[in-house]
Amino acid sequence: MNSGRKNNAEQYLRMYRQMVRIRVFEDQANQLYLSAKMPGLTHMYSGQEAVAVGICEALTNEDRITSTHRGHGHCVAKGAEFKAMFCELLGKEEGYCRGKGGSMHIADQNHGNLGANAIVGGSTGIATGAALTSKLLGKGNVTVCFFGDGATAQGLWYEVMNMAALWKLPIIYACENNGYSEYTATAEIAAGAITARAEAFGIEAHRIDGQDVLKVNELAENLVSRARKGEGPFFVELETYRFSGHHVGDINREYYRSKDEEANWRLNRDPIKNFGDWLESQSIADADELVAIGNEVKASAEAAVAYALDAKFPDSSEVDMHVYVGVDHALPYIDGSSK
Amino acid sequence: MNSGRKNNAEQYLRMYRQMVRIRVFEDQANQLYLSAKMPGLTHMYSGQEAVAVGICEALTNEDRITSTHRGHGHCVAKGAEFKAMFCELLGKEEGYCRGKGGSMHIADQNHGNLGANAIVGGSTGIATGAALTSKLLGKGNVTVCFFGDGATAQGLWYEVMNMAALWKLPIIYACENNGYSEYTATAEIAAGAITARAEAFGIEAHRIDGQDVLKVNELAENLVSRARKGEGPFFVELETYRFSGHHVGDINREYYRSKDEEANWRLNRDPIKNFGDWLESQSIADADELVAIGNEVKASAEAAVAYALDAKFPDSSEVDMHVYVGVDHALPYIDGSSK
Amino acid sequence: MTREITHSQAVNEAIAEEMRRDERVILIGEDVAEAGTPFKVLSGLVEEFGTDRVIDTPIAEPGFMGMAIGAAMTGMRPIVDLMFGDFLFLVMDQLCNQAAKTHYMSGGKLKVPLVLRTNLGATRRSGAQHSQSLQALVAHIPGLKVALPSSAHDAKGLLKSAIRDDNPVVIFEDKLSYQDKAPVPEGEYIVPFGEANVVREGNDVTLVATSSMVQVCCEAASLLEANDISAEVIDPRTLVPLDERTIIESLKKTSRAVVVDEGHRNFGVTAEIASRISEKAFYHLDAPVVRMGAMDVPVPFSPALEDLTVPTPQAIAANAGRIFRGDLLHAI
Amino acid sequence: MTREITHSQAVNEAIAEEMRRDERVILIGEDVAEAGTPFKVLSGLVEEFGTDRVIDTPIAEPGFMGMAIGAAMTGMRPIVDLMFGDFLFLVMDQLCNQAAKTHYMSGGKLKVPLVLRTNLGATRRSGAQHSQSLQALVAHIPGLKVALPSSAHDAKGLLKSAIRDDNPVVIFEDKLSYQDKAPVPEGEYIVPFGEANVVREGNDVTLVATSSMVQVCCEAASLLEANDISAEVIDPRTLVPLDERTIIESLKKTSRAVVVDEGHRNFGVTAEIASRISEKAFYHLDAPVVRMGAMDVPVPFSPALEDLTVPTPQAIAANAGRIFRGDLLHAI
Ligand SMILES: Cc1ncc(C[n+]2csc(CCOP(=O)(O)OP(=O)(O)O)c2C)c(N)n1
Ligand SMILES: Cc1ncc(C[n+]2csc(CCOP(=O)(O)OP(=O)(O)O)c2C)c(N)n1
Ligand SMILES: [Mg+2]
Ligand SMILES: [Mg+2]
Repeated sequence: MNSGRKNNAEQYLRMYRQMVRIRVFEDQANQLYLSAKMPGLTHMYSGQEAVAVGICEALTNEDRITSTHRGHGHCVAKGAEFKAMFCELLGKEEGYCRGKGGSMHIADQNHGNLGANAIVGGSTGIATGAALTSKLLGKGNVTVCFFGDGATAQGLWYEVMNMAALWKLPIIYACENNGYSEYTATAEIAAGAITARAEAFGIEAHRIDGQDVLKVNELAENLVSRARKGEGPFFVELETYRFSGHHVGDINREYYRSKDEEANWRLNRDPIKNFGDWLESQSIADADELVAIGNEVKASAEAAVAYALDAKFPDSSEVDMHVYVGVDHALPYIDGSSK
Repeated sequence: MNSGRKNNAEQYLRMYRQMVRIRVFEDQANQLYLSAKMPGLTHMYSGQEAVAVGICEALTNEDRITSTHRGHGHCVAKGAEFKAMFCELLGKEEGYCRGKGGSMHIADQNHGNLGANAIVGGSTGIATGAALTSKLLGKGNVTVCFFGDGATAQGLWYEVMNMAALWKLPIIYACENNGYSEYTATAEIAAGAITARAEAFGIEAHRIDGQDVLKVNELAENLVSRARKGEGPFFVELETYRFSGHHVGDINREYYRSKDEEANWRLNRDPIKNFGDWLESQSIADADELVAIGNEVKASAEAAVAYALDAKFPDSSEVDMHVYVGVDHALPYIDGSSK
Repeated sequence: MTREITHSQAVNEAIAEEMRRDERVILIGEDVAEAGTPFKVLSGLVEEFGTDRVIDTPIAEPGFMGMAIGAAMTGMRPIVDLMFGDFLFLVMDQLCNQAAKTHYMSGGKLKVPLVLRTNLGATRRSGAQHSQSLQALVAHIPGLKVALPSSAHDAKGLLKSAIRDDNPVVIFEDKLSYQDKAPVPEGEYIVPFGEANVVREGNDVTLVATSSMVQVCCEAASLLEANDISAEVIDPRTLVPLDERTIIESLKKTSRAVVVDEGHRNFGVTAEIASRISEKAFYHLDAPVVRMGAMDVPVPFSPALEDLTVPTPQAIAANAGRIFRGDLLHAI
Repeated sequence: MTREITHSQAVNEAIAEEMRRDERVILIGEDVAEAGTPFKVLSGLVEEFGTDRVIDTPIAEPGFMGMAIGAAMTGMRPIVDLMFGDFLFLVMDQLCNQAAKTHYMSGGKLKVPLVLRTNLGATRRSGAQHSQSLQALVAHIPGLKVALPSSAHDAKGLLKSAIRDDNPVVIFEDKLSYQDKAPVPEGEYIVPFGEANVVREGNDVTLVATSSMVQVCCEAASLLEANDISAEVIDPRTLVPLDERTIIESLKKTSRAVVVDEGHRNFGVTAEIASRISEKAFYHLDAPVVRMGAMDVPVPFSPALEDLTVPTPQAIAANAGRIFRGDLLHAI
């Protein structure tokens, strides 16, 4: 995830692998759901991989992101490991959040992922605050705030865009427009052009194809380096698509979008397939190599799943730990019988 | 307040009188504060009269407005009486809200004033909801939502603009940009052009001189009639100025704005003086007539103040009335001992 | 005639009946129309009433809450659908600063007849932001009424009362029980506010339980019965107004109480009910009132932890047994 | 050495000292810089610390609250200035869904060291949206700490503790007392959380009072003294954590309590404290615990009504006297 030169086979292959890792992660998560091994529901990122990877590839470990309910892709792209992720999805102690967060709250502090968020639009403030820190400390890091088209309806975003623009904060608002929020098409819930909403605050705004990882990465590299120099904030709308339902349980969805539409995206605008084809056409990798990457990633995901299934749940004594920093157990503390 | 023909001396004089009534009302309110006869503080509308009057003159009794903490002007312009207003400011039973609301919550249901609001930006949702009612009932009335430049920082407004635009609601968002929110200049708290924020949602936006009552009224007549036909929503930014401090107690204010600036507005951009001059220049009224209007209004305000000072406070038994519709007294009701 | 339907169907019926009865009733919220909400509670309504009255909104809770208030002030009777109770935090300003106070601040001239339908309940493995039971917060605000149905019967009857009420009412459904079936009469009925339901009669100890905890307390009562302790289960059904009298009457008989609510215990619903019992039944009490609520921690995702945070029949029975025996010891 | 300064100065000193001590401490809110807030509490700070650390924001409470959380998660220690406690409703989602839960949801990996400074108190003739005392709401949310200073001394000492705390802390100042003077030591000190203050010792009845009600209870105690009733006044100082032990110890001595808080009574702070007393001091109580709070109505503007909504020394003394005598009657 360093921002080395782009014209570089190694980086291309890393980006390809990262996209595959996301896809494979989601396939495994879906399997866990279908086989009733995963507690609760989860929202799959499949189809949107080029966004997370194209952007996170332009970031360093010191740069930060905030993520969403559809957050596995961001988490993987920002550098997370399969094992701790699957453990988190299964509520195990070795999960990134010791099983306390789950899919919708997965965070990975060490790689600068400040966390997924189950309040749609809820992280725009947090991300902008992280950018405020960067500005105050002057270390040149950048924050990327990921959110969906649906989140553009939340007022909080406008409040913080205003401040980000006034104070020239190093933040990039990345709106993944996948055409739907839950079971509703974006056109039904968004008046006007989304880019205009950022431009209204004097924020430079871009709208690009979110399925083309190279284009995404190119723009990201550009904006990140400009944000580091204090030229931010920026806004990017990325046109993309979720291949699956809103969540793993959203199976019958023809009432809100057609099978044809889905098939068309899967067939023609699969970011991984298209990037793979390009890698082959440029002779950067041949078909076998790409298959090998896929197999290898799949094997490591399966191993991680097996590990996570076997891993242990947090001890019951953990239930009231981590409520307060510096307090071992919250319950006696709240009652005033310990400090 | 009907929307008769404009080229009409009668209407001009009514508008002039309404502006004078606002100014005189505020002068009296200030006196009440200075003489320690008024409970609490109040925010004076003086200087902004052309906005409220120019707009409300385009509305009927069935049209609705929502107002702000600086709401006396809107209230008078929408048709309220002095007596019930002063009674409200003094917490008397004969006040518009039986003394329970006070200056920041004055409402006048009979003239379509849904109330002032002490939460900055807090009424944008209410106004948009009133417009939703109009659309659903199809009676062709319009709602005007008044708010200040400072309120444009509140996220709620963006949420409801989006819905107003999607559903073509008959609402006019009227932003009175008086250059300051409390002790801060607008430029310090608003990035970009305010009109662009409405335009981003596909809403037609205007920016005009808010000191020229005829211009304000002309635009208002136009937008109101178009909104009645379903061509709304609209946005108007009105450039204006508050002649006094943020509230009656804000006396020493040179640290945030200069006396020169204030003097310049008072001298050159007083909406009442300028409109009076124009009325004279057009021979619609002579100086004596205008002075007579002023004196008459002043006399009626003084009488209303005297009345209000003498009027009685609500009976103590009222304290837990009007908490719930259909419940005489809230306290026994809450405890389950009455229904 | 009585048939069995689910809580979800009961809610759906209540809304459909009221929408037929009064055309000012409208529904507004996210994915309420074609999708019928993620819980599918509203399926079929848009087909009958059309998109003018069943209104899909963008994801803007403060916005549509505010709009519902304005619509209510001007003649409509909106039912606001808030997908998860946890999103209450987003609408608190509009709900508590505006809706709750408008009637009072206007000296009785304006009114806000609206219903905020939302839900409560943990153990769905939904994490800390989709599992809260926040009824205590709104119950604290004068001007709001608060209803907590615990059965399909009450889900329908209380909702119908709420829709007909001229005040802002917050009604919390138990999202875990949407699919549970229960007897619901065919004909028209309402459940009035402020009338507690004595769900089960008993003599030794009173279990005061709300919403999701009513069923749990009934199970606790069965466990207690097996140990020869006779528990009375009382469901207040509304927190505001609270039918204090029925609770106190029960206490005069049993002299012991356990109060159970799925919200957090600290500064929660049980504090109000327990302190009213302790005050009003002071001279009848033979043991301290026990309070049980969700553990005072954010709701953890891990099933191994989440299940520890919610009161169980066993734990309730144990507490009831303890104060019952404790009292005997004390009396000897 | 002790001198007299106002609550306002005490708050200002606390912030200035902590900002000098730790450069990660920043202030953020509306009109906090040149204007020093409408209450002028922060005057002079921007001159010393500059606009990078004393940050004037647009009128966007949810926005700057959210930003403070993000800043706190990444190394700063923000003090958020919320001009009126009533605006808490606007920031509830960021405060309660985000700040309060982040440490837990991340399994202890992220933390949110921030202070939300706001205020409480009616009788300023400010109307229903500028007069509320909303401490009960935040005290209900695990993950938040809640402090309620009642004197200039504690305003300084608790705020310093709050700023050094690694958790989100909400601190409510009594806006009516900003100009009151009281003795405050010159030197460095803090007031730790979870330690109640026995403001006045007594034997017959315990008055548990928070914030604005502490002084009112002291006046009640004087009235009682004149009637030969000796009242102990206890100020918990923090609601979360709550120093239950000091309160219960007092009850063991006095056997009677009146609990007074300026928030609404129904589902309010007094319910929690009273129910803890009723439970933990059950066998020591000689009379029901009396709860007094703001009347359960939106705060009316009219002085004639507003003054009726807040507990007075007379009313508190009357209640204390009643349970004291009531107890005697009962004992005979
Ligand atoms: C504040 C809030 N409102 C509603 C929801 C329920 N919800 C979860 S995801 C979602 C749709 C979000 O759409 P979008 O932002 O486009 O993201 P996508 O799911 O398409 O990735 C909704 C409404 C929520 N989690 N939070
Ligand atoms: C939500 C909220 N935040 C802050 C305040 C305090 N306040 C009252 S008026 C005001 C300034 C409003 O500025 P603007 O909207 O421009 O209106 P103006 O006073 O200039 O008429 C502020 C910050 C408030 N009442 N409500
Ligand atoms: Mg989407
Ligand atoms: Mg202004």
